[in-house]
Amino acid sequence: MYILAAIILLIVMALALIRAFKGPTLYDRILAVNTFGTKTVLLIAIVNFLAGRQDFLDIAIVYALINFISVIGILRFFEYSTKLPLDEDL
Amino acid sequence: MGDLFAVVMLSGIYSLLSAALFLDLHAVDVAFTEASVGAGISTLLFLATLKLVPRYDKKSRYKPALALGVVVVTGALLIYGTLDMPHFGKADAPVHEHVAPRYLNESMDEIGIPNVVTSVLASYRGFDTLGEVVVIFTAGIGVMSLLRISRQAKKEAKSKTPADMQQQVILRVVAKMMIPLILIFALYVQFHGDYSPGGGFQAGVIFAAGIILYTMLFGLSTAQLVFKRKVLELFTAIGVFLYAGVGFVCLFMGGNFLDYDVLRHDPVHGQHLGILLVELGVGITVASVMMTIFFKFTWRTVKHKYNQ
Amino acid sequence: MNILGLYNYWIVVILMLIGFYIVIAHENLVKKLVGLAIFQTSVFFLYISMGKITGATAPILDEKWQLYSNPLPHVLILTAIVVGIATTALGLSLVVRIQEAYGSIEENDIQIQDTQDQLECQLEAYGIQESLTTFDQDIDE
Amino acid sequence: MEMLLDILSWILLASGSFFCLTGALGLLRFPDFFTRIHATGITDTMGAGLILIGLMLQASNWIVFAKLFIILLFSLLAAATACHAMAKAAIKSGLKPQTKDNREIEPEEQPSKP
Repeated sequence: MYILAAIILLIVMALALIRAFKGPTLYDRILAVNTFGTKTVLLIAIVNFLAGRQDFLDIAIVYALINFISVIGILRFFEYSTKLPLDEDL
Repeated sequence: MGDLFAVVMLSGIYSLLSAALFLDLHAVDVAFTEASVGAGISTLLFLATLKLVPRYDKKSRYKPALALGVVVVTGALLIYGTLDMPHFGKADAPVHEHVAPRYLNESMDEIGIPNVVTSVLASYRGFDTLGEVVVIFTAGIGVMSLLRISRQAKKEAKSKTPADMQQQVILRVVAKMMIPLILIFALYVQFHGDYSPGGGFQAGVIFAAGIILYTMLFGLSTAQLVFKRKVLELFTAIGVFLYAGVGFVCLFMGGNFLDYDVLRHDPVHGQHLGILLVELGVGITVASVMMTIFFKFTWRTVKHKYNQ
Repeated sequence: MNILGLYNYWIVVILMLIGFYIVIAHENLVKKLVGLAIFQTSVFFLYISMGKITGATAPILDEKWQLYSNPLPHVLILTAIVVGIATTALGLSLVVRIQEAYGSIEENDIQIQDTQDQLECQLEAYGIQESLTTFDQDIDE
Repeated sequence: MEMLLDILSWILLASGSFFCLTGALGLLRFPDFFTRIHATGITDTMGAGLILIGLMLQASNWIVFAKLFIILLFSLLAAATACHAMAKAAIKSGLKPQTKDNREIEPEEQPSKP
């Protein structure tokens, strides 16, 4: 059962990867990165159970954290570089 | 692909994926590090750089045929070189016969902590790790001196720095709830590194990531009320000092450099204490170097915006 | 003769070559750094895949398990990753400075500007005051 | 009891994977950014939640259970917030949702390309 879930998650990740390559806007790519990240968290949790040792879930937590932070980072750094009227920002 | 943003994002995905692969190859500590460092901090640094450089690259004028040729020839040679290598996953490969059995069989008696990676990192190869910490320290100093900002520019920028992402109210509230959890998790990783994957390197990066999240949402000047530049620079040095200091204390107490056996009456207790202190030193240095680097890059973007 | 058991090395070689190609074929310095990161990761994979033993588990000791993968490559690579990010940060700050000094991060533009400066210096040394407009046109073509 | 837990967790895992798959199909097939974020944002949270609860039922000791719970809490918070932030940033930057009237307008690469 774990294997089935893992395979489906891999398919989902592949689909997200296709979207990340295709774009077309940058936000689509960000969305794909985010989806990919959340699926990786699940995949790691499942792989833990597959491998028979359940004590490596810390990595999944780190993934969830880092994924959130990097999405926020992309938004933060991208947001101001598209809009040009600087008076608004400063 | 001409858009560097897309390039950076895809490389972030690559890091995530490679960390998952490390996990599958039984390298939990490495997966931990790659997840926090490669996917987190390095993506953020690339993005910060992209604010300062043009977003699109120019079409190359060269024909890539020569490069492709060089690459293919190199590849063919490398693949020829692998033909005599031991097979993947074999237990009797030469790599597994020399030092590793000793680490695996005797570290429990000699050092007494279950995570062999931590005991090798901090105790058996402690001198090596000291070198790595010094490398990180040096890189931090390099970035500091390369991206130095004059006091005048800083003062001007400070008065005009916006509170970033002001309009994302929900994000700010949720992040405010999450940042303490991130910091506590970092401390857990730091001090539980003896028993589960983790340790100073990872904890430092996670701690820095929490602070970086705060910086991105609430502005650099707010974050620097707590983490002043001087304090950070001091802590960068304190970490290395703590690490090397433990080594010298061992020397004074009659052992070898970084030989923790002599720190307490019982060698195993001594090892525990030494590893704890050394990992703490690593964590402090890594966290403050990462924060310093990120702050420097962010200062540049603020100044850049101001100059335009 | 079973060479299919070597597939991990081939993956490493392919990744390495992708990184290598990006580094030598692209002119954009940020792309070069991304290529360098890929190259670096391929080396990490080489080490880690060498340390793996089929049927073993991660090197965190536990009574239930007897066979562990080799912890030594893990230690080496763990520190290498953190050092890698430190050097990447240094490289990125160099890129930022180059952008500020030359106004471009394309290798070609930088080289053109450098050659031009050099030539001007040499001409000045020989006492020739000619302008370099013809040279500029050559470069642009 | 064991049997019941197993069956329950299998059902949860299967349905969670199903939701993830539908979300990914939506991500790939839907016409513009806002429909895509709608597809993934909702099913991601649902699928992740179901899969994690399914794993929780299989946890061997309480610390595994607690860690899975933390991941669940975190992904519930973070996924929803990140989706909201993305949609908001996209609207702010001038990306318009595709409607009946402007269906012909293909979403393009950012116009600032030199």
